[in-house]
This record gives sequence, C-alpha cells and structure tokens, in this order.
Amino acid sequence: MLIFEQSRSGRKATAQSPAAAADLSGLPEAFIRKEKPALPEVSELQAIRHYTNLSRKNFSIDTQFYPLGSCTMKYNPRGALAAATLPGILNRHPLAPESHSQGFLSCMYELQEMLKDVTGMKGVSLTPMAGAQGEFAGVAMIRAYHQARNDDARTEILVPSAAHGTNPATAVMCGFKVREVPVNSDGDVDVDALKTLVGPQTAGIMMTNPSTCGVFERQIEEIAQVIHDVGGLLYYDGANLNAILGKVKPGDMGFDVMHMNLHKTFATPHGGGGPGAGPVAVGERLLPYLPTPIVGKEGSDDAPSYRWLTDKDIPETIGNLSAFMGNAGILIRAYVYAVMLGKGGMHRVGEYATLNANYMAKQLEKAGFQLAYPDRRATHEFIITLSKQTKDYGVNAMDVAKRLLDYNLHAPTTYFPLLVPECHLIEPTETESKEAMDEYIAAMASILKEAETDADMVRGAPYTQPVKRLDDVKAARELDLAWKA
Amino acid sequence: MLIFEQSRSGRKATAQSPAAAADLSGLPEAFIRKEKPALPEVSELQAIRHYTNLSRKNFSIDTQFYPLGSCTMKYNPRGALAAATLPGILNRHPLAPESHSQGFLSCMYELQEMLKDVTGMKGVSLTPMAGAQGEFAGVAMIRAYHQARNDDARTEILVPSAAHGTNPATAVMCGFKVREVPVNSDGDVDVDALKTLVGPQTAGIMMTNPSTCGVFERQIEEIAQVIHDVGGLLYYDGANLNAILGKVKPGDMGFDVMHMNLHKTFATPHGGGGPGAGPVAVGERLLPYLPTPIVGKEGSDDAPSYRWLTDKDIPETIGNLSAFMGNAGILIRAYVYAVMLGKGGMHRVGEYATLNANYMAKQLEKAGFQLAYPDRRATHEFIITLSKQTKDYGVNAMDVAKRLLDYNLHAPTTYFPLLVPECHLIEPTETESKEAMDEYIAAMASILKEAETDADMVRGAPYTQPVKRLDDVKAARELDLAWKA
Amino acid sequence: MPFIPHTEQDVQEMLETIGVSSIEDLFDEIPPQLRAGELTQVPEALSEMDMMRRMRERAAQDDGALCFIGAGAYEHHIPAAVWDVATRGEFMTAYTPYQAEASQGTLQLIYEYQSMMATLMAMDVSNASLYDGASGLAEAVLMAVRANRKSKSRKILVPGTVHPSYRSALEAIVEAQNIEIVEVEWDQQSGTTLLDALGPFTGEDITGMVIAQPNFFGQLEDVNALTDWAHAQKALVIGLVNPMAMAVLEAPGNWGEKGADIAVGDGQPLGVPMASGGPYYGFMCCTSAIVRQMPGRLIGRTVDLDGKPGYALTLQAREQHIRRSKATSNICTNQGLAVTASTIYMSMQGPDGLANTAGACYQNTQALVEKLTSIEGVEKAFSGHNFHEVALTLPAKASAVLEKLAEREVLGGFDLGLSYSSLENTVLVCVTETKTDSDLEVYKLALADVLTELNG
Amino acid sequence: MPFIPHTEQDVQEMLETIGVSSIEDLFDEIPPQLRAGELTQVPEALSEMDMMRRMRERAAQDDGALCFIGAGAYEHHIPAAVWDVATRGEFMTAYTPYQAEASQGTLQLIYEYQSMMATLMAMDVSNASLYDGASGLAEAVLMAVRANRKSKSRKILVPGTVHPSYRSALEAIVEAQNIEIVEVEWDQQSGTTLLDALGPFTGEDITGMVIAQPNFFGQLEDVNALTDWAHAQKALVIGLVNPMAMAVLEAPGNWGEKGADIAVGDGQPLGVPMASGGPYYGFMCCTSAIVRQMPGRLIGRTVDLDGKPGYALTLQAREQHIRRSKATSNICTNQGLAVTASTIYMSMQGPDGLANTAGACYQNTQALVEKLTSIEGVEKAFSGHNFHEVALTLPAKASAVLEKLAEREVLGGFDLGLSYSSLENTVLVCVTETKTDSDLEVYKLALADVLTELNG
Repeated sequence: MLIFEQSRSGRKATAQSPAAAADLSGLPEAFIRKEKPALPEVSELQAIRHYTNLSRKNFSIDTQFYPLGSCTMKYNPRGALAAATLPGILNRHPLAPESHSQGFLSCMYELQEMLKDVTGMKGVSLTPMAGAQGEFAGVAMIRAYHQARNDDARTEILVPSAAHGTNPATAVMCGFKVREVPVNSDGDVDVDALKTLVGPQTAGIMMTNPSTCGVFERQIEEIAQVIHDVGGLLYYDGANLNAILGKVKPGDMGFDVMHMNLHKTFATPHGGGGPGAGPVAVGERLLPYLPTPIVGKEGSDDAPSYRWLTDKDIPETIGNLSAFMGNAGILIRAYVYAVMLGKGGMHRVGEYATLNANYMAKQLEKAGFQLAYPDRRATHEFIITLSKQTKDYGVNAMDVAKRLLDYNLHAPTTYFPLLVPECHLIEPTETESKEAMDEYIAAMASILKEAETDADMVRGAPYTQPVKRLDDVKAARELDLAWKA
Repeated sequence: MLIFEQSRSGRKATAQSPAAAADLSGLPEAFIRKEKPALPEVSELQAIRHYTNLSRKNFSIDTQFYPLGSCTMKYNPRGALAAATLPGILNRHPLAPESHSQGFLSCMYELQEMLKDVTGMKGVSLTPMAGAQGEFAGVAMIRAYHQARNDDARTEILVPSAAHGTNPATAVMCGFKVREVPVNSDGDVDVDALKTLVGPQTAGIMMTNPSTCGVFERQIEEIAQVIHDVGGLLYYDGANLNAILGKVKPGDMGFDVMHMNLHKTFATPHGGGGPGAGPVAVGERLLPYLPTPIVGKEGSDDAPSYRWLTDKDIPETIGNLSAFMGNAGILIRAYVYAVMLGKGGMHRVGEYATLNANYMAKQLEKAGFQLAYPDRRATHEFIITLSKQTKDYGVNAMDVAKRLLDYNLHAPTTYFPLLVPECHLIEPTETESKEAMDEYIAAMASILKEAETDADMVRGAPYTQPVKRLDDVKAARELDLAWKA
Repeated sequence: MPFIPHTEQDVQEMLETIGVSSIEDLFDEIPPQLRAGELTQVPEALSEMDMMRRMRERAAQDDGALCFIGAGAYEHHIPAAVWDVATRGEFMTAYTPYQAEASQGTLQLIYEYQSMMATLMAMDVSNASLYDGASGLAEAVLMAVRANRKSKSRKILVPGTVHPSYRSALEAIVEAQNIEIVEVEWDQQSGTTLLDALGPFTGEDITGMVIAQPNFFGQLEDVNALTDWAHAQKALVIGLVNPMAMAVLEAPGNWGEKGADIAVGDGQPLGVPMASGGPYYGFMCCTSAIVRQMPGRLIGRTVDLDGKPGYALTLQAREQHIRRSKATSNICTNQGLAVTASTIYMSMQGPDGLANTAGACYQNTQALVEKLTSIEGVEKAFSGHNFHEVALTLPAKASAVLEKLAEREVLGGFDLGLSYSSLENTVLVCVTETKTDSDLEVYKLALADVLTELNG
Repeated sequence: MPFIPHTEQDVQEMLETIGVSSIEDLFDEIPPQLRAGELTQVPEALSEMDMMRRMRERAAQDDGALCFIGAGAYEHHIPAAVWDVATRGEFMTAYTPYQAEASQGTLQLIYEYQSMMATLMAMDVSNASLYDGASGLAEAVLMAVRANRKSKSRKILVPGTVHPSYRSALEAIVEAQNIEIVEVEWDQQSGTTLLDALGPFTGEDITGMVIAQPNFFGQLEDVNALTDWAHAQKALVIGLVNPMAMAVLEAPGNWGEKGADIAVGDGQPLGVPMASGGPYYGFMCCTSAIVRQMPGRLIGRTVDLDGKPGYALTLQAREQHIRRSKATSNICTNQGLAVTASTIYMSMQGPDGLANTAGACYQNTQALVEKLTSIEGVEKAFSGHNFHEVALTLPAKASAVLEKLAEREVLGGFDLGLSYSSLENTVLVCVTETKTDSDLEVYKLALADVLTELNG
C-alpha cells in the first residue's frame, strides 16, 4: 500500500511543524500557490510504520550476503555513521567561515593526504559526488591539459571493450569520440590492436585495473608506454581499487589521473543507490586543473590552519562541479574508515578481498561452474559463465540470480561485463566470512541440481520475495512514474 | 542460527576494544580467571547482521498494530529517543555533583510537578523502575504509615478478583495477607461484599480504575468511603491511567497513593519487555514516606537551583529502591513526551483512547463477537469473550489470537482478566488510526468465517511466522536455558 | 584486522582450497616492480573509541554559533524519526535496486518520492534524483538541449540572479557540449530579472531559459511573465526552485500560461542536514512530453507474474550501462539515501505542515529585516518581495562585518561581494523556522555592536 | 493533536458507529463531580523542534567534564553499532514476548543473553534480567532464603564492603520479609572482608552470604576463602560482581571449592550508558539446582509443531501473572532493551575483547594511582589489590577537594565520607579504558592545584 493511500485530509504529524499557518498577506497573490500539493497526510506513527515496513522489503549488507560484482558491498562501519552525525559535523553550514571550520577542514585535509598516499598520486580533489562525476572531472582535466598545450587534435578517448558504461558516456560528455580497444580471451587488453588505434588524435585511455574481467592487466606498463609515447594520458577508473588497496598504487602503474569510489573502497554506505563520493587524484601534469574547492594547510604542523583553495589559488581549474564542496558527509565517513583501518588495515584490504574471491572461484569451479578466466588469478572479483547451463537446461544467468534470492542471498552482478555470455560477476569483499561464502557456494550447488531436475521451477524464481518477477516491458510501455489520486 | 554457532576461535570485532591484552602481572594468580568465558567470537558485520535479522522476527508498534490490552502499546515518539540520547544526558554519571546536573535535575523536577498535576496528588517520587516496583513502593508506604501510627493490626490488603497479578504478589512482598474482593457481572466491585471484608485489620485496598474489565468503577467514591472509614488507605494501580488521562484524577477519586506506568501512559518504549518506569504519587498522608531520591527546587523561579532530597530531608522515607535514582533515561523520555503533548494534548489522550476502544467494541459486536460487558461503556480497552466460538467450532481465544498473527496483526491480551472465559482484552490506544482498527475488525470477521468453515486451519495457526506454535511443555520439562558448546 | 573476520585457520583452509601457500602468492600476476611499499601518510589504526574522541573534539571546534547563512543550504528542523528510519540497515546498506524483487522497499519508496516531488512541483513526472542542485541544473540544461529539437542555437539564457556557484558548475559541466550559456542582466533596484533585460533576445532562437524562484538574492521573480516570454521564443523553461518554498509559492508547473517544462533544484531543505555541503540531492521534474530525455533513474509501477503491483527501474535504455556512449548522461546513481530521508520528511510534513514551516521561514525573515533595518545604515538592498533570504546593505564592508559577527558566534550571512562586485557592502541573510525571537535579538545586538566597533 | 491521527471526519464516523454524539458522551458513566478541570502544571505543547532545542540547552549544562566517578556506574566505550541495532523499532517498540511466534527475535536474543551471562559468570543458568544491580541483590537474597530450605534463621551476612546504596536498597526491599541482614565488619587496613571478621558467625545457622568482587572500594576480596567458609556453614553464596571485571577476574561459579550459588550484579558496564543511573539491568545467574527459585523471566529453547527450534518464555508458573500472591516475586518485566544492547555488546567484544577492555581499565587505574600518589599527602587508602577503582586518601576533606575539582571540570570521584564516617578524607576514583594519559595528567594537575589552594 502506498503512503498516499493512507492519507486522510486534515491528518497531520502535529509535533513536526509549526501549529499555525503563517501570515502571508505581505506577498502579492500572484506569487502564492493556489492548489495544495497532494502530499500524503498521515500521522507520525503511520509514516514510521510505513517506511519501516518498506525497509523490510530490501536485501542489504546488514541483512544478507550481497556479492554484487564491481560494487564492493563491504561492511559499512556504524562508527562512521556516528562520527558523521555528530552535531558539530552534521549541522555545519557549507559556507561557515574558516574560523568555524577548522575541525572539519582538518579531516578533509588529512583525507586528501591519505588518498594521495594510497593512489601514488600528487594531488587530490574530494569534490566529485560520485564515481561518474569523478570520471567526468578526470577526463575534463585531460581535455584541459591538451587545450592548455593547444594540442587541439586530440579528439579521441580509448576505452577497452570490457569497460564500465560510464567510461564511454563520460568521454562523450567531455566532448571526445570513443574508440573501443579489444580485449583478449585471457582478459588482458589486446596491445597490438591498441598500438594500431593510437596516434596524435589520442587524448587518452580510460582503464580499470584489475579490469571488469576480474583479472589484473599484466601489460599495464607497456600500455602506459604506448599511450604516453603518442602524447596521451591514462585515466584510472577506481571502481576496482579495492582489489589492490595497499598492494599496488595506480600512480606507479603509470596512470595520470583517477577517481576513487569511496562508497566501494572506503566502505561508505551505498544508501540504496547513492550518495557516494568520487574524489579525483592526479599526477604532476594535471595538478593545475583539479576541480575546486580543495583544502589547503598553512602554518606549522604544531599549529596548522586550514583554508579553502579556490579558483583564485588554482586559476586553471576545471571549476566547481557542485554548489559547495561535494558530498562532505560521505567524505567524513571515508576519513573515519581510513583512520580506523590505519596503515596496517589498509594493506590488508586488497589481500583479503583477493583471498575471498579466489576461494569462492575455486569452490564454484569445483561445484561445476565454469570460470570465465580459469587460467587467471581472480582479483577481488571473478566471473562465472552459465552458458553451459543455459544450453543444457534452459536456465540462464538471470534465472540462477533470481533463484539465489530464495536462498536469502543477494544475486551477483549479471550480464556484465558484456563480453562474457550469461555471466555472474561475483565480489565477496574482505569483510565476509568463510561461512558466508560457503553458504553461497552450497546454494549455487543446490541450484545447479535444481536446474538439472526442475528447470521450470528455477526459471520461475523467486518465490519468497514480496513480489515475483516483474513485467519490465509493461513498466516501460505504460509508464507509471507517479501516483495520481 | 545462534550467534554462538557463528563463532570461530580468534575472530574479533577488532575496532571495538584495545588491540593488546593488558599486563595483569601485578595481580596474584588466585584472582585471575583461568578459563575464558565462551562468549561468541564474531566480526562486527556478523554481529550486526545477526541481530538485525533477529529484530526482523519481531512484531512491534513500529511495524504492526499491536492492541495488547492493558499494555498501552501507543506510538513511542522518536523525538524522545533523540532527546534522551543527547551526549550531555546519556553520559551523565548518576553521582555527578549538582553543579554538573542542573539541566537534568530541572527536567526531573518539572516531570514531578506535571505528574502531581495529572494525578491530583501531593508528592511524587520518580525512582521506582517499573510498575511492579511502584506498587511495591506504594504498599510499603501504606505499611510505613500504619507502623508510624503503631497501628499494627492492619495485616490485610484487599484486592478485587479482576486485579493484575502484580497486586497480590506485591502485597505479599510487603508482608500483607491478601483478600480478594468479588466483582459483579457488570464489572464493578461488589460493594456489599467489600463491606463485609473490611475492618481494623484492613491496611488498604489495591484497585485499578478503570478496572481490568475495561469499565469505569462507578462506585469508587463509596468504596473510598468504606475503606477510609475503617482506617485503610486506597492504592491506585496506574496501569490503566491512559483511559482517564486529562479527564479524571485518581487523587480526586479518593486514592491515597498510586503508581504510573510511564511506558504505557507516557509512551516510553516497551523495549521487548522493559525497561519502563513506575513513579509513585501520594496524597498528603503519605508524603513523609516517599522513596528517595526526589528532586527539590530552591531559589526563585527566575534563578532556580535543584538538588537531591535524600533520607536527610525525608527521614521517614521507605528508602531507596535502586542504586541511584531509577530509570532516569526513561524518565527523560516521559518528560519529553509530556512536554510535546502539553496541556491540550494531555487532555486528549483519554478522550481518543476511549473513542477508539468504543469504536472497535461496537464494530466487533456488529461483526458477531460477544462483548463481556455489553451494557457498559468501554474505556480505553474492552473485552470480548469467545466462549461461543469455543463451544460451536472448537476455536478458542488462543486460536483466534494466533490466527491474527497470520493477518500481520498482533494479538490482543488473551485469558486476562481471569474472570472472563476465553477472552480477548483489546486496547487500541489513541495513536492508532481508524483504518488500522478497520483492518483488525475485518480480520476478525474473516477469522470468524474461517472458524465456521475450517476450524482445523484456525487451530493450526500461525502459518506465516518464523516458527509454528511452540512446545511449551517441552520447554518447561527439558529446561534448556543456555547454549552449550 | 579491522572488519576482516578471517581467523588464522580460515586463511589456511582457504589457501589450501585455492592451492597456494600464502596470500602473497595470489598477487603473482602483478609485476613485482609495481608492488607498493609501506604507506607513509596513513597513520596507525585508531579504535572506534579513539576515533570518536578525535571526531568529538573536532566537531566541537566548529559547533555552537547561530547560523544565518543560506545561499543554497538551509537549516531546518528534521524530525528525529526521519533519519532513524532512513539509517535502518536495509535502506542504508542496500545498493541500487537491480534485483527488483529483493528491493521493493527502496523501489516503492522512490516511486513515492517521485510522486511527492511531482505534485510539489506541479509537474507530471520526477526522476529518482541527481547529485545536487547545481549539477542538476547542468543536467537540466543538457536535457533542454536534447528535448528542444526544433531549436538549433543551443543557446541557454541564465539570469545573473541564479546562484553563482550553480552558474559556474553549469559552465564546468556543459563546457564541452557546444552550448552557449548567456547571462541575462539583473535589475539593481529590484534584484530580479526584468522583461526589459530580455528585450535583446526577443525573436531569437533560444533553446532554453532558466528561471530561479526565489532567486539567489531571496527575491521573488515575476515567474509568470518570464515563463510566457520564454515560451513565446519557443524556448523550454527550466524552473530552478527551493522545494520548501513551493509549499507556499506557485510551483513551476503552474507558471505562466503553460507552466515550466523542467523543474530542478536542490532537495536539501526537505529533511537533509546541511552537513558541510552534502550529500544533498538534485531533484528534477518535467512534463510527460519530454520524459524520455530526462537523465537519471526512473522507477515505474508495474505488475509481477501474478499481476500483483510492484516497482522496477524503467526506461533504462536511456542510461549509460545500456547505452554507453549514447546515454543521456554518464550518471549511474541517484542519491538514494538522501531521497529516502526526504520522502519520510515530506510524509511527516504533509501539505499543511510544509506550508506552515515555509510560512514560518518567511515570517521570521520579515521579523529579522524589521529588527536589523532599525539599525542606522542597515537597509534592504532591493525592493520587491522575498521569501526566506534577504539582501541587506550595511554601512561597512560585508566581509569585515561578518568576521566580527563570527567572533560573537553569529554567522551573519553570505558576503555578496564575493560574487557581485557591486555588492561588497551587502550580506545575504537567511532565517528559517529554527530561529526564535531571542535569536533574532542576539543577531541585532551583535550587529549593532559590530557596526559601532567598525564605524566608531 | 500530537500523535493522534484522527481527522474530524474520522471522529464523526466513529461517533455515529458508536451511537453517541460527542466524545464527551463516552465518559457518561463517570460521576460528573470527578471530572478534572484544566491542568495547571502542564504547560502548552512544544513542537519537537522547540523541545529539542530546550533539551540540547539543558544537556549542554551538564556536559563536558572529565569523569572519574565509578561507585556502581561506569563509563565505557559503547560501539556505535550496539544501540543503532538495539533501537531498531522491532526491538525497541515490541513488548514482552507473550506471542512467541511473533517474538522470536527478542526471545532468541534473550536466550543468547542468558547463555552469555551464564558463561561469563561460570554458572549454569541466567535469567532474562532484573531491574538493576541493587534490587537484583535484594531478589538474590530473597531467592537464597527460598532456596536454602534447610536453614531456618533467614539470616544473611552482608559485608560492609558491599555498595552502601545496594545495602540500603536491600534493606528497603526485604524489610517486610522477616529476614535478618547482618553486616560483617571490614578491615580498615586492606579494605576487604577478612575471615577473622566471620569468626563470630562460624557454626551458626546462616542462610546466605553476599560476597562482592571487586568490592565497593575497588578492592579484591579473597573470594575463594570466603566462599568456602560460607559453604562450610551451609550458607548459600551470593556473588555480587562487576561483569566487566569477570573477563579477567575469577568468576563466581569458580570461587572456592564449589563455586557461588547465585551470581548477581549490574549489567551496566556491558554496553549500557551511564544515563544518570538507569535504565541499567540486574543480571542473575545460579546453579541448576535452584533455578526454580529464581525470580524473573526465563527463556527456554524448545521446538515448534514441525520440530523446528524456537524460543519461548518458560517456567512462568513461578511468575505473578500466574501465581499471583504465591509468585517468587512481584516482578513482571525484565529490562529487555538494556539486555538487547548488552547482548550485542558482548557479541562484539568476545572473550578477548572483553578481557582487553577490562585489562585496560585495570592498567589505567594503576597508572593514575602512580600519578596521583606522587602528590604530597595523596596515598592509597588500602593495601592489597584493586581492579578499576581505588580509594585514595587526601590531605584534605574529600568533599572540599571534589567541589574544587568540579570547578576545574574534573569529576574526581566519590566522597567515601558520605557512606563511611572514617573515610571523610578518602575519595573513590575510577578509571576505565576511556581515559588517555593526558586525561590522567589533567587530573593530576588539577588535584595538585586544588590541594595547593586548600592547604595553602
């Protein structure tokens, strides 16, 4: 039942707004709203009951194993929530004077420094509000770099075929043409093909490493050489940074610019699809173009003072991408996470994420599933392909994913990357226990049996959720996007 | 699965305790624990996931209509939680000096004053930690009163047969004998019988008004007269205060002492069975015996200062009933509730609680259910008896209660009061909407149909809960109260 | 090992299963020269207790002043219930509802959000939200360019009364798209956009026009006239509004003869804390006619195999994960949790509560204006009407006054001189329903005191 | 109408159904002379916003000092997750699990709590909790009297080293039960209970004896010897302990040859905030032999109709709602929510975490003792060993010193002179894991300063 269907005219959560209507007679009639918005009119209890019960219709990290590949669904420490909701942090106005911001600014400055360290980069701007905005900022900086050198012929961005959809979409938003680079059957980029694609038109390449194939791109140094040799720059999509956190720094691989998904690698909550944060980090060459604002430090280490750096300090900046400084509350959570992990914990993230993925890959292979890259080490995630099951039993990757829900397990990412047919991209993350993974492996083995003996049942899954499979075609054809009284 | 079954030796929620074991070598071996307690060893995520999922196996006010009679399951404002968890309140040590306690003490003083006003009493002590401890304090004061007058013959406490079980249990804890007073078929006390039971042995009477029969005791003034005439005192069990809040004051009915259940009338959360708070209020005669501590006010209204009153101020006090001042955090919530209700809201509680109960009673009667007291007004709660259904279909009060769970509605109180056979005691409270009640009424009508057509099905209910009906006999016979490795 | 559950035994068993002897072996495909050394800028781990103590100390440093700054972020009362429910693990730690059957909570909630936002803006449809108001404005401009196919100019008019940071974010985001952003001059007397200023553009091919209500100065624009003018040029109208104000001010869908085509703005006032600037969310509504050009997620109501109503992501074919380089935007999330809070907030306010809250903001602002203008030399900078922000001209440089006010724990507003060189003696002051009479008095006394100090 | 959902139309429809014309009519059975007039001490309603503002101001009044008071309530770090989960609506707003099928969450949690508490105390069983430690002690004494059927004396030995407020609450609660509470003298040198002091009682009919560990002075009692002595008198032993300390100190179940019969105490140190004194909870464990004499709720594991494990209230026949005047106690609730928090707390500490936390308390206390006793005239009041509280003798009246320390925002401890006339120069100081070296230094400097001021 929708909240609107519980609405009754005149009902109100009385304690939550001024009791009396204000005197608006000072305002001319022309400005005044004539018809009330049809917002629900419910009691406080009704609102709480409704939304509490809605929440119970979700799977989440806090309630289920959620190995959604490429999304890094790791534990979101509650301590980070507690810190981010301290009144002095939660209620700070974004334009509060620096005299009333030193506590906040010191956290942001330290976060910048830590992110520089783990990425091996020279400068960081925290402002992008999501990974995709970080990508935008990064490619916009590449554009600004070439423009500043009057290198106007660089109109192309290269993107491996396995890339996240945001990569080509971002390149287009930044005014570039996109050229796809093929990927070999072992998951690595086809370097020979790459060489034929580069030239004076090459502005840069956008890559993820480990790639979305769940393997580490072994020729990364050669690729960097190829791109740099023709005058292009390398963009690192930080979506998979969790795989190598503490083990390899993108700056050391030759990347010039990157973004991080703090809601992945730094464990800030995914929130049902945002908000996240997508800071950008750059090497020397792109420092002048970082988006604003950035936090600067002045004074001695004993008595530091912090201030905003703006376009007055960074005149060649690509500019500001939001009204203020971005998703500060998410950045605070990421800062807290980094502080609680510390140096040692940071080194272990990539190690245990990798251990978990390789363990699951091996066990699923033993259980009869086919790995997409059986000869490669898994990184923090890996891919199985259900082509055989699709062919043999008519049970495809989506059917198995839906059936997992009946086992109280969230499905992995399905049908991505596009180049692997009928695939599951599985990412357990380092915070999951062996038992949780064993339960998943057992469920997959059980579903495989079900597929053999009762394929129809599997195809009809799920059966235990608030709804059965939904009619997506109807949703798109008969668009119903808003409730009407 | 139990949390213990997820435990693995050496696993730890590392961020939550000092990393290193302390040096205890200064302590002699004899004091040191030899064998570790078998507490679970789990990760932070495992703990959160486990307990989050456990919570999802509960019905609660926040998720379901919960018309448990005599328990006043009304909305627990989240604002009260927010206030009670402000750091200055949550972290205050109970023995903090008064110089560091004025904020807290001012709230407690104002709560005392408000409770005096709504009860029509002369003094309040907030210290009892639950209704039953409030009862204990009240009867102990009655005892102290008679003792102080050397009136040693008063060994009996009268209790109507409809009373809560705590009433006789409390009287016994205070050293009294209990005599039951019969209740008429209209739910009122049999005053003629009462007259035959009183005498110089009568220490007092414990009553609820409205009674547990869900009706207002109309002869209360005559009863007060009878008891007072023989030198006894009247105890008011505040369990049903919600019915008359703002409409009738127990002090005006002739009661000398009472407790309140703040977790009922003042909307503090029930917490899965406590903590609550059970302040006591007294008339003039019992003022010297109030349990300590109490908050006193000094200085002018413009510049008040507050301090603890202890046995130095109240030398005849029955003493302290807890280590400190009782359930302060609950008292803060009750204070906040009273402040948000205000004078006007306080008057409306009893009105709308009564409106809701009478509406439900009438509708259930129309739906074919038999009211226990059809000729009486319902108060904030009312009773139906399912004797007919038990006889006709073999579907008893418990079966119907269990079946309600399948309709996603919490069952009412069953088999209480004891004097009405196969009864449901139903208390909707003022915070429930007409639609919530209509849903319940419809469910009851539907269950009635089911009883007629498929009694076995109803007797097997519930079917939709985490477990089916449990084997209580086995639970008691083969006691398993603690997990063993 | 914070947040890592592995025991030594777990690790051994897992390594055996994999068939390697150490975790290190799992990194054998990585060229050894790429392996990172020790981190130097990440200190040793703090326990949660030590971390909280540090954060409490830092938070306290910034806390305690009375805040009269608005300028795009607004201090409103947020019912305790809102975030209590929004931070339930099932909302907070879920991801994008790709598995619709296991995400009906989030999906239905967003459908309700879309419904609320559409009715609040008096528009047909809403998306599931964008990052924030400023980037949302940029997306609205890109959308207008896509949607207004008849216009070839890719020219967007943006009044100078639009939030300066929104304008610069807009420039930064659409920079590479070959779009011409044309600033429309504002009237110094009224602090609004006059039809006169649009004269030069009449009859031109204009793709779209942004109209802010209230505008950055808190002033009310003549939205009806501006909308009708823009429509007369066949431009699409993008209404940029404060959603709280829309409880009492006419909503974009009802502006002029035909109503705005797109409504956009920052949802922060609806239950989202100021939190140093984010996370907020950008809302975006539009007419049905152009919904397929809308960026961002959309949730639609549909039915399941049994015909039971359910909710799902829809029109995903517009999005980057399907369309890749041909997507309407590179955006691949919404601001789910902020929207969750806003939806609960709106449900607890209802139409009357929201109107009362907005009305209290208006009333309190007028009360402060009255108090402050009683001080010699303090005047309203503009004629006309305002909502809950007001530009006040001071007898001193705004920057100096604000600094001195801050020393007195009053954050007195935004220095308009930072964005408008003609306004260096002008502050933009905001008063919401959170301020009491005595707060206003505190401001007045502090300001009088500061002005005396500065001007002798 | 705060929290009342009724619209005017709802009310009319409901009144019509009932067949009356006004709500007032529903009160027609109440004698008119009893009807209350207007309330005079309840002010007009505040909105949540105004209420929160008031409460923030009042909370701030009491906030900010460094707290070294223990004396029965202890400041420990509570993981953020604990109350985040415990205050989920399903835990916080449920009631007593009377409908077991719809309360398996609370029931299983309490079963786990009972299991944790039993292992922590090294006892067979635990109940679901009582109100607090002090009233729990009274219930333990009543239980001992019921359980020790062979003893006719109803005499309970209670050392003077037991918390004074616990002793007075015990007196108040068992007052009418014809039980003789006999105070055992304590040794002024060691601050503990010596076997010597028990000499006079040897051979007498003693029903039970209370043994505190650590005792009120923070000193460690020779629990093994005391337990064995009591058992030799056929008395039941009630161990009164700080549960946090039991992570490192020997638990009651292992005291002496046979172990204590009952363990009781306050559960507050295990994840429950100090909150001005409550709600806390009293835990109670005992041997299997006497479980049927245990007061309070018990949750048992059983099976459902399908044989699936489930949890239910059990042995309810002991309780007041069944037994009425013959119940073991009048108690009819536990402290469910506090126990919920404690269970989550213990699960996140585990045996090692809890031991490390307890150990840090011990270590920090020793460090403070070292610091403070370096001040002229400050000395440990007692020989022997202590856990995380320590009695320090000062060269001035404790009350005066504490007052001056409080002016310096240091809450320096509990004035033992309030409860022990011989100790008016002695403070009881507590240090937990929450204190840093610099906190200890702050205390030391403040104390030195105060003593200089007081003693010239």
